[in-house]
Amino acid sequence: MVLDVNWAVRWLTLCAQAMAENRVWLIELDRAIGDSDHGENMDRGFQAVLEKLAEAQPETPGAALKLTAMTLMSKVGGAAGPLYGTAFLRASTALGDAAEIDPGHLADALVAARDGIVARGKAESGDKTMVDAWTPAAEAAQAAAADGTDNVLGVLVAAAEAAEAGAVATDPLVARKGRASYLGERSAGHRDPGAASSALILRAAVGAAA
Amino acid sequence: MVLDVNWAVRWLTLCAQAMAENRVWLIELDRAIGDSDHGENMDRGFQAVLEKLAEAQPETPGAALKLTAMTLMSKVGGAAGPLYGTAFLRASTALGDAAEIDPGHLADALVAARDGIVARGKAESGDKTMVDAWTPAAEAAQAAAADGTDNVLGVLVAAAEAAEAGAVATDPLVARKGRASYLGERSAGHRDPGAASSALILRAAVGAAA
Amino acid sequence: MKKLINDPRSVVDESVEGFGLAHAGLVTVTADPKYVTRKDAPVAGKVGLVSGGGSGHEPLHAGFVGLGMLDAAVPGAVFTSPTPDQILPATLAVNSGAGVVHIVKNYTGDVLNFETAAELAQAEGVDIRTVLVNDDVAVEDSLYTAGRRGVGGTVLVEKIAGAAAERGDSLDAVAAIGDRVNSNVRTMGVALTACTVPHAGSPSFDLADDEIEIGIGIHGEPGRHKIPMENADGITDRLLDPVLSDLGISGGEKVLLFVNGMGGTPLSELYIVYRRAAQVITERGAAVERSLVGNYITSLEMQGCSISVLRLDDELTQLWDAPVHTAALRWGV
Amino acid sequence: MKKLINDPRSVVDESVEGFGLAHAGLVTVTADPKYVTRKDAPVAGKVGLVSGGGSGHEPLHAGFVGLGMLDAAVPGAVFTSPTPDQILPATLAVNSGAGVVHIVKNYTGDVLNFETAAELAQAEGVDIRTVLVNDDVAVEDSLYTAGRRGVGGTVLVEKIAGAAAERGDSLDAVAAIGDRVNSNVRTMGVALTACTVPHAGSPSFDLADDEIEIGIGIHGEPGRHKIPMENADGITDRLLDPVLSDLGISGGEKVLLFVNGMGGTPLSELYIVYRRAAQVITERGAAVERSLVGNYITSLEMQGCSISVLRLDDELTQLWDAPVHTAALRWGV
Ligand SMILES: Nc1ncnc2c1ncn2[C@@H]1O[C@H](COP(=O)(O)OP(=O)(O)O)[C@@H](O)[C@H]1O
Ligand SMILES: Nc1ncnc2c1ncn2[C@@H]1O[C@H](COP(=O)(O)OP(=O)(O)O)[C@@H](O)[C@H]1O
Ligand SMILES: [Mg+2]
Ligand SMILES: [Mg+2]
Ligand SMILES: [Mg+2]
Ligand SMILES: [Mg+2]
Repeated sequence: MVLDVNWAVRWLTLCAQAMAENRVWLIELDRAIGDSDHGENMDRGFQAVLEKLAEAQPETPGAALKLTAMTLMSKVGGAAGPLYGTAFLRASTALGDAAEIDPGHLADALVAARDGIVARGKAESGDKTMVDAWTPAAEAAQAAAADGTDNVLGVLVAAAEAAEAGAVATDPLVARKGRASYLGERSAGHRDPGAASSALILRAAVGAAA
Repeated sequence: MVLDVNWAVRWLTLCAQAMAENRVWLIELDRAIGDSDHGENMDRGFQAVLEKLAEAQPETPGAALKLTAMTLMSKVGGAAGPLYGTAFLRASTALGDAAEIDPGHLADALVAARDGIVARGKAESGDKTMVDAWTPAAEAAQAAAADGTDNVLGVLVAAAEAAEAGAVATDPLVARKGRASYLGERSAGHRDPGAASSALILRAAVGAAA
Repeated sequence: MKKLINDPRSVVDESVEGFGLAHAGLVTVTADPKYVTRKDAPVAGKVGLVSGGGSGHEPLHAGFVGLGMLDAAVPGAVFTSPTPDQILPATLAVNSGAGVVHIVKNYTGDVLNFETAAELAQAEGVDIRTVLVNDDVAVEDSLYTAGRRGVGGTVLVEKIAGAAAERGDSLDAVAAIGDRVNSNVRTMGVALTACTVPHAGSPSFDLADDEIEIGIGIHGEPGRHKIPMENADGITDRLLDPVLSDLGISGGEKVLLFVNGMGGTPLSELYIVYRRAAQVITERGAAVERSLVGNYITSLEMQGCSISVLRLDDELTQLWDAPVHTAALRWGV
Repeated sequence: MKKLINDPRSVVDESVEGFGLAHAGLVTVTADPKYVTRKDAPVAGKVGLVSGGGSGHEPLHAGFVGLGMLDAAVPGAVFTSPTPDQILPATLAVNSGAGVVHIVKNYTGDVLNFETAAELAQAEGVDIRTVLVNDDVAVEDSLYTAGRRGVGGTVLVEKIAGAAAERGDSLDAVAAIGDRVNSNVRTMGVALTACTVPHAGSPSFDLADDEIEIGIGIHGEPGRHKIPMENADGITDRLLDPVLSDLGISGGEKVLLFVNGMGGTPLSELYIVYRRAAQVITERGAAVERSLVGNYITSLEMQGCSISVLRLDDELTQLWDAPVHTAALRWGV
């Protein structure tokens, strides 16, 4: 298994598929503690990414992620647009023009993505945002890569599982950032939509490699 | 049984009671083929009549009806206000300053009331309006009085029963006057609210005499 | 029923009182009998304009009292025409000697109550003309109905006749302009939801989640028929077609297009309807020269809209453009 | 969901297109990327004013583009802030060289997208100032929230900063006026019903027939808490008390009172709320010097309202009174 540009394109394609399939669920999550648009935003954004990919086949994984960043930035809007835009942009920068991604590279990219989200949104862990999916994911990837393994799939799986667990762990939290924070205590008992979509994105990365 | 000013005041008091009790029913009838206000209008109007009666005890039945006419005219609004106002005004004129009403007088007053409604509203029998209660009522009163009876109660009962039958008979009609006419065929299958309130008024006249 | 009210029976009193407080520089509110007059009424030498009708259609009519439009508005109970003992003093209050025009929507109740008030005013020496508004194409004007209803066109009659009065037209001339507007405007409306009259407490008609009422009036009364829900363009065509054909609009003509909200429909949706209506009119070769989009003659919180088209000539256009300063319509001043 | 729309995904496109058709003399609509500019933009020597945000709040913001108010409005998807690739060209289109003020409601999405656009505009040599509006007292501005939301006060900031720009104030001065309005206005809102986002298809929150949401924002998001339904005076007090105390209004002060409808509430009810609010303010010894009542910043078809109070000084009053000519707010011209 190599993580090359074909993997990246498959990943983004699976992301678009996941957003379309989970559009209603993400809207429902956002309806409970936000403004009912997260699923629509993500679906619109990744459909636009698909269109861009059809127009110009990128040459490296980094180029694919950069194209994704610019597209999400210009099509998603809301909080998620700039945050995911920054995440993909930073990941792209971390990957540079490498044709293939090794485990260390991959972990670096996920850490960069997380750092980008934190830099933009100023949220901390436990604020009930997408950071609560990305931080454990980045850390799990780092840990998995630290073994010196050449198993990129293992790194991806570790990240995806940690992201999923992180998203689930937002359920009981009281939001301190984003729209859900307006609800105060009433935000507890609901999953954060951005954390949920983040877990979907990382799960798609596994799917693309499997 | 004499129909004097005390009877008239009892009649109007019973009217007010009937409108209060049937307010919701009349609103419901008007909701089906009109604009949901007839019960509210009639209730507001007759409550105002009660207040007027409390202020100034009229000296004759005619005076009581004139006071009623003026009050309904100024408090009811809508179609029913001017129509009932005219009806009570014409009836009052027909009674003049008689202290007691004999059967012929009574029939004349009911005919005058009906004529007043027709003059104002230009509706014909069968147009599904209050005319469909008043015309049979006036005619039944005339027929009963024509016997030369001195039984005013009998005349009242004949009028009330005819009004009630007339109101019921509006059910299948298609309206050609008033708000219900906008509905065309859809107005069939519902009782005309004004015919229904007219029957309540004439029933109250019997109650006041009984 | 959830409404921002204190008591169903005080809705009109309190609302008109609030209106008077919010627009104290513009209008005077008389509480009992209830009517609203232009602050500077009577305006010397000017024909007075009085309109009125049931409440629940706000901003109509009080929102149109002021320079270049109405001199007085007479609000009845919700959906119930006002009474002569309101209409008469309002008429007297705005009569400067030049006479008063009553603008009356064609409903039996409004007609009868204004008729009585006009008789009483005439008896007091005030010259009265009545402009009857009956622009609703949903109703056939026949022996079998009370005639067409006055709906959206009322706003246009009030604006344009008001401008004629303001420029100094005579009583007959103002009434003639009012009649001219009425003859050249047609309207049709749709309801997506019913409204709830405060004293009634339940919706004015029943409508399923996938049904709409075509040909509604403005009193929460049901329309001519229910149809299954359609998209905005389809609904617009259903309203506009009969309006245009009844009016006999042909290529080369100029019109004013008025998309009116029934009270509970977002402005954004009214613009979607406007878009289609303007497209259709343009396709037919006529030109939309003026437009009005918003909630101007409403049915409480009803969702839906009406479309009015007014055939314009130079004079009507000029009078439409003339300055107006009221709570709900203002330009040029 | 019954709406006057054709397709949930084309709501904003078609609505803005209709808006452009209806107000062709006033604005220019650019379709892709989508933004609305004042017809005569850029106005030579004048500071440009740009605002924007999610759609669904109409007439905000496009309805406020024109003389004396905004130079450009940037509409996002429904309840979703616009993107930098819309905000940037709108900013460039209205820059006459005097710089551009971004008026941004304080939501994470709006802040981040406008921030990016401002950076890009600065990089292209346009001087940018940002006025952040955060007038919603329902939210505590603390470590535990994203800060107070920008709600009703936004309309007042746009009007008054717009007047400052129109009279020729410098970039810093216009931004300072905007900040001054923001510091002196507070708002709180209530929902009687939820609204339905077209692409979502079901109501934005659940509310029983006898419940209301206190402290709502303008994005159909739930408020701070539900309470049982109350009468209009009670609800008004619940909204007005925190507004007045947070603002620290004391006797002798002059205020502007703004009762805003959320889109689906009849105007008559807004006046009932206004009546009570004006009474309370007067009882506390302050004077309501200016007022605004109507649907100006809405949440689709939501029923409910918000109350804003702005502390006035002579300059703010003068700027409020200055001529404005936009689709939704117009006077003096
Ligand atoms: N300051 C922040 N930092 C990180 N993530 C955030 C922040 N604010 C919001 N988010 C994320 O954005 C998600 C909401 O995205 P979306 O609904 O698309 O935008 P909006 O809130 O503008 O409607 C939240 O669920 C949360 O995960
Ligand atoms: N032209 C008319 N002639 C006689 N009665 C009429 C006429 N028009 C309406 N009505 C009566 O008035 C009743 C409606 O009264 P109401 O609901 O109080 O007034 P509105 O129709 O103005 O709301 C109808 O049920 C009908 O009986
Ligand atoms: Mg959201
Ligand atoms: Mg009625
Ligand atoms: Mg009525
Ligand atoms: Mg959003």
